[in-house]
Amino acid sequence: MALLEVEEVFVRFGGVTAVAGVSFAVDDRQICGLIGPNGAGKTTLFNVISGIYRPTEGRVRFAGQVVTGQPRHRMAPLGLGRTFQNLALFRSMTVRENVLAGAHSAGHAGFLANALRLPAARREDAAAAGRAAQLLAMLELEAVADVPVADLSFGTQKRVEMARALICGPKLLLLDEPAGGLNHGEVDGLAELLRDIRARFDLAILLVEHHMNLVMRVSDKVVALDFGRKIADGTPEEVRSDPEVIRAYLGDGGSHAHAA
Amino acid sequence: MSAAEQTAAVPLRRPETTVAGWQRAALLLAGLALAILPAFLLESFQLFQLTMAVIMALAVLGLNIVTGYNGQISLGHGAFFAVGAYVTAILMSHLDWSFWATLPVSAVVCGLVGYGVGFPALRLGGLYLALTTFSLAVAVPQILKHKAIEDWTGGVQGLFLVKPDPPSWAPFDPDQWMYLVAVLVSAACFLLAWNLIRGRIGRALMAIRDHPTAAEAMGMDIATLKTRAFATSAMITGIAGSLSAVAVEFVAPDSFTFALSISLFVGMVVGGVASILGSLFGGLFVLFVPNIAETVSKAAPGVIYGIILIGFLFILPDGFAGLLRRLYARARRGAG
Amino acid sequence: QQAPGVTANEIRIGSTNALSGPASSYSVISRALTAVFKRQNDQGGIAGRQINFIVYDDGYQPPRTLEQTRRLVEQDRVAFLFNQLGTPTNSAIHRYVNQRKIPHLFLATGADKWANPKEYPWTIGWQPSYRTEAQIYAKHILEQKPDAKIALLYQNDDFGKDYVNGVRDVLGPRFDAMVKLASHEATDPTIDSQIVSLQSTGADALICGIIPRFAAQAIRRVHDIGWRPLMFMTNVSVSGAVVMQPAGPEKGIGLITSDYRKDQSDPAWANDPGMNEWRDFMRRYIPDGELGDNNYTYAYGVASTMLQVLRQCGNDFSRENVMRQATNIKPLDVATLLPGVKVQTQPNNYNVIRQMQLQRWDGRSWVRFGGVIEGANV
Amino acid sequence: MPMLLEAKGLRAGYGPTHVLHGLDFLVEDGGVTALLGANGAGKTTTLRAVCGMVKTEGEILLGGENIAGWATEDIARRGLAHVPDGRGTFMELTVEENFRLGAYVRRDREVQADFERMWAWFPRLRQRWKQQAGTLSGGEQQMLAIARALLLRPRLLLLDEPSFGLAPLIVQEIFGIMRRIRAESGVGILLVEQNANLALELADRAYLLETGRIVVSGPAAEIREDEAIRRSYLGY
Amino acid sequence: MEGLAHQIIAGIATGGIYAAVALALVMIYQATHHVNFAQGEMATLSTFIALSIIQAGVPYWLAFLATIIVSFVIGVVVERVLMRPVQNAPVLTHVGVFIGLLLIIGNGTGWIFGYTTKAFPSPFSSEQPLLGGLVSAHELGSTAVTLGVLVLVYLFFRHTSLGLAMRAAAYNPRSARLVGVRVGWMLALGWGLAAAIGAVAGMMVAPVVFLDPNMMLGILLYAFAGALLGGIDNPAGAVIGGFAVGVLENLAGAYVVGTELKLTVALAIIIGVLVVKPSGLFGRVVTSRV
Ligand SMILES: Nc1ncnc2c1ncn2[C@@H]1O[C@H](COP(=O)(O)OP(=O)(O)OP(=O)(O)O)[C@@H](O)[C@H]1O
Ligand SMILES: Nc1ncnc2c1ncn2[C@@H]1O[C@H](COP(=O)(O)OP(=O)(O)OP(=O)(O)O)[C@@H](O)[C@H]1O
Ligand SMILES: [Mg+2]
Ligand SMILES: [Mg+2]
Repeated sequence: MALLEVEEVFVRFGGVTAVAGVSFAVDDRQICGLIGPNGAGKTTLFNVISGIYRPTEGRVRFAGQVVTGQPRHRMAPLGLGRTFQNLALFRSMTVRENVLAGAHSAGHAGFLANALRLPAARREDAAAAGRAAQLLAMLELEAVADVPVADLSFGTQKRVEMARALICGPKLLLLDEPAGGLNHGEVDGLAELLRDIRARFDLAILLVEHHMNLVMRVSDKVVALDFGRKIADGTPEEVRSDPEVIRAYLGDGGSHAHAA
Repeated sequence: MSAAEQTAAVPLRRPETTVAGWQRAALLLAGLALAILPAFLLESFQLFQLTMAVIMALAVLGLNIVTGYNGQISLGHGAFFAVGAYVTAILMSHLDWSFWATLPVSAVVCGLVGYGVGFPALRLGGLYLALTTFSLAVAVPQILKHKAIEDWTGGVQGLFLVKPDPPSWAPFDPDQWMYLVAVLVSAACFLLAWNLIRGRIGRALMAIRDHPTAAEAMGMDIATLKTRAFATSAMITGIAGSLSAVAVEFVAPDSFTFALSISLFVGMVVGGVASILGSLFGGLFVLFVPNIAETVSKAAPGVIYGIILIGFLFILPDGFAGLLRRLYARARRGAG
Repeated sequence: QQAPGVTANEIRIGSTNALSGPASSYSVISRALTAVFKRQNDQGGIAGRQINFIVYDDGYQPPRTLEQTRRLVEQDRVAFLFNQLGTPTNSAIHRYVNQRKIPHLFLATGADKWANPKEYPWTIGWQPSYRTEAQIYAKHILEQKPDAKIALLYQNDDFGKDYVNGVRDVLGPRFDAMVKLASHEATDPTIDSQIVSLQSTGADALICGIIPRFAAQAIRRVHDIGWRPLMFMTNVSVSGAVVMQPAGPEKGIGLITSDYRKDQSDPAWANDPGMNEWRDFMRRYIPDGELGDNNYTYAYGVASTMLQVLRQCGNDFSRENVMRQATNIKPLDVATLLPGVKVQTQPNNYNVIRQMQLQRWDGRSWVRFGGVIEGANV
Repeated sequence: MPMLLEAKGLRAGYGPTHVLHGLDFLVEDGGVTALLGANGAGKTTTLRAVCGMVKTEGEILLGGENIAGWATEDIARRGLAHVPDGRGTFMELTVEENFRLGAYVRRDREVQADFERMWAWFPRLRQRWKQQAGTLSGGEQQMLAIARALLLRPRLLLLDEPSFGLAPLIVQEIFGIMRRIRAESGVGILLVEQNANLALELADRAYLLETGRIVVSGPAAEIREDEAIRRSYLGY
Repeated sequence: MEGLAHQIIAGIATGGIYAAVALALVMIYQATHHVNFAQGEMATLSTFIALSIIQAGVPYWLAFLATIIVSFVIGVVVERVLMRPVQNAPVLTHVGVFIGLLLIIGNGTGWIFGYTTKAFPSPFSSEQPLLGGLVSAHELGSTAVTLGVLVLVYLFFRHTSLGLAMRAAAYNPRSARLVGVRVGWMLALGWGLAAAIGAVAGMMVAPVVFLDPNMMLGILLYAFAGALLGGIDNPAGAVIGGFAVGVLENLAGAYVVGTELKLTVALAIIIGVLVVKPSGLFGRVVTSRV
């Protein structure tokens, strides 16, 4: 059974149909690329999977359980982590605090336990702090750990989001354009990192990215959308050579544009 | 990029000091000693003023939890202050409870009221919430006066009560004792609030303020956290209300008009939004600055107060806490 | 023999008032009192001593009243307290001053609880209580129309509620059957809705316990909707200049009030020696004061009373003696009070002004009718 | 004839932190200058400095006139358009209103014609004409930001990662558009772009930034060819 | 039944007052994204100025015009002098400054002009009361003026590029600068216009409620509620909201709870409506997505 199953999902905003009957699945430990032209509905689909939008029709199964209609905050404890296309950091907080905030769903201490600093709360805090330190090191954020995120450059902020999404040890990580704002070298590094993350954290990744090079390199499979419909689903090679995908998305010079 | 991003809702926080456990304990003790000292140095009238300032600071702290840290603007915290004061006053004057016994009741009642207010607050943001809470501030005096509960509240005439007596073993006069009570209760609340803010919940409250959608994606249950933040905040402000009832030994609807809510809000802004220590300064400001204004001009002290307030905000737009943060940053740069 | 707040050449007197905030319209009282004391000082003071009148702002907030009063008593060490403003504010210090035995004199509030020498011997009011005034109106109505339906419009605070209590005193068990109530908040913009409601009850008498702005509105609106009840207005809100002229003087014809003060805008007092004394004072000491504001005549009256007490003290300004003199004032005429209305106190009767007289607006001025009524005995 | 843009000893920072430590660079009339460098090198800050969004020291000559210290709006009125990172569209307003604002300072009669040009380039935006900009997809917003900047009819265009979030096809188109406007109307471009290959292909001059200093500068073609530079600074 | 009709008519008359002030709030909101809590006090100050001008013997409409101009200038000056220095400060600091402003203007007005209640002339002086005395010619006239102002405000924001620029500056000052909008002046202009509208409101309100320094204290709350009920970004909504609050409040007082709690109940109803429609009845829903 697949980890994530998207079944016949439709999303309409007034007159606009952003997602029109998309189905696909992501297996455990799989890296799945999600590509498509601008406005194809990728981010919308992400928002459906992570529970931010409720689909007009269709449903999403995660780890065997139908999660459509669940409250939004239930997704993280189930093992879903995500980053955002346009950065959604807690701007007044430092890098470390942002990452620690990501550990929220791993903890249980409530108002009283926190106010009284009960041992359980302290243990939780210490554990989270330890994991945060590891992740900061791994993502090379140690130097800026105590800087408010608003003071960081765009690319650095993207990495903070990644750390924040990882700290809870999700089973599925949704990454919305993680390579945005990275240069060639950094993109290569990112590819390594993604594989590394999968190995270390034992998770699956659903990756939205316009950086074809990256997608093709790391993905086990790729799903392509256009105008909200799925136009291709297969191995990177299959999708890359799919005429529909070339027409709608890559263009003839597609490989040229983002090739390195 | 939205406007909100440019003028962040709150000043960006610089990293907190990291001090070792024993240092913290030493600091805490020193602070407590410093707080207790005035009881033996000041005249009783000044002590009364300081008592009121501490009480205001505690009320501002409550407001800061929900507005400063959690970003839910409340212009009506005077209402919780009033509820706390009345709970204590009613229990003491009608049922002859001791002051100490009324405190937990007052905290619980205020917490419940705050929890209730938290629900519409879930749906309403920004100005809409400001209106809602402000309405609460405006409505509370009317409700207190209402004939249905007049027998309990004393209607427009209010209720009288008495300060808690100093314990027989203690060599304190009632004013000193009242001050110590206020300091101890407040110190306990400040400490708990400090713990709360530094921990998992505090981070969640701030995260929700900064980016609710991302907060939800991190597994934060916004509805629960926000309503509980409101309850906690109301509880703290309500305890301040209880203290004020015994310190003044009188409650009446006119003690809790919306002017009180405005005062608390001013205290929060000048102290520093989302700052625990700032709340303390805010309490001192709203208590003492009106008196300073008055010494400048008897003809229109309100005008002077307004001028001082605006002038203060010109110099320290992020409040007293902002000054502390800058001094701290400079000290650190100097050292490092 | 050193009494607190009194030295060989100074007597310190303390007061609080709303110098800031929404109630600051009353701050002119403090201003006028200060001016009267200044005039007294210019004339040599009292028993060779200058009066030092200290006023602090309480913003009409009871906790601040306590704070400021304590400052006056404990820090400034005033001899006594005089004419502090407001009912809730004075309530907040009622016990404090009585425990400390500090004279708490001639308060600027018309609640009747200040005349309670048994429990609170150190506190004494000045003006006739609103409750007494309401009693007078209720009695008058019963005389004129024994089975009247009475509408009562009041401000929802201690001031307004005293009118409800006064009417209830007179009507007793008949109150609920005879009286229809409507209240408003001080912050309401208009009271049209209340008036429409009261009219629709079919009432034929209307008593108003409301402040000047609403009084002007009420007089105008009642007239405009063609309602012609027997209408009574609290004497707080009957100034010719501030209420009747804005409302439209012809719209108030027939309106009844009972006052103890002379209305300075009434031509009848144009050449009155008492009012001339007041005008002379205003000209010399408060040249920019608004002559239409009857807080000035009020203040002049209460300050005159205070000076009388101080004169009576001789050379003994101890708190006990000040209180003794304040509660032993022989019937006294005061410049700004109506003829026949006296200031007087006895140790067992703290109602300083007990008389009032009904008067009716004739479109230009107030016309007194009936005799002087002894309110406290109603 | 003066350069379109010339920065001399440009320094800038945020509050007490200094980010740029004295940069000198040029943009020729109708020329494209690329600014490259790793995350946090100060590229964005450089663009912000040029259009007066951060406090600066040093000289910034726009057509020979020193605009250092000017207000952003005055610089914009001198014909400098900026597509900032994070896009800088008006999220709460409609696409149409964003267009109108783009042409806000213009008084000529060709605004409508320019609208139509943008529609032709970005048909998506026309489809979303009455939609609130904040509901556009990331790439659509980027198109809107670029259209908005072009509607100013700038002399100098500052672009902060214009390819960000755009699908490969659109990226090609945008770079095509840049070539065209540069050729047709002599617009100069100061370009920050992570895709160094693409940027260097378009640019005629390039600067490499490292922690607020220029470490390499020269004709774009040379840098593109220079294997060593590519390896050590551009990572490919 | 007649009573009900009378209550509604009286409510509409009072609602006109709220609507006028609500418009000024919408104006300042569109221009700055704040609600200026000192708006009422500023309007009162303007009205006192108007009275002084009229008492100096200037004909009403000339004084009206002069007051609008003076108020506009006051608004601009307040923005330049008091708001400018805290332009980049956190949002709540602005609220702090509004409170300071409220204290200064509120207390200053009484201090300068005195506290006594004053009559303020109406330009629509027909002594003939209408609809059984429930509505005066003045109330009809002032409603017409309010509607006139509404049309102007509406046209300004929807159909002028200045109006658009002003909204843009409020939403996103940084981007607005990038397209050449002089954000500083937009804010100042917004304050000026809001003050001018406030002055009109004050001059329309004062003949009904009489002029004193606290005239607007309660009105502002109702106007605030009305503006939010209708939708703070929609001038027409704010006006409708203002009228609705007037009627609602009267009906609540007359038929639901009695007058002692009418304010409380009216506010509770408004909040109830807002909980269902969080951006007001006619407000635009601004979606933000991630
Ligand atoms: N709230 C909304 N109202 C109307 N249209 C919307 C809304 N949200 C999204 N859309 C439209 O739905 C379409 C899909 O948007 P989505 O963000 O999912 O695209 P995407 O595939 O992520 O594109 P990109 O690669 O540019 O990020 C877009 O055309 C967008 O304009
Ligand atoms: N608002 C800010 N406040 C304080 N420091 C900032 C701010 N913005 C950026 N910085 C700092 O300035 C330096 C340069 O940032 P800048 O955004 O210019 O980098 P960049 O080259 O554009 O990087 P990227 O490729 O990630 O966008 C970084 O160290 C960053 O932390
Ligand atoms: Mg997207
Ligand atoms: Mg950048």
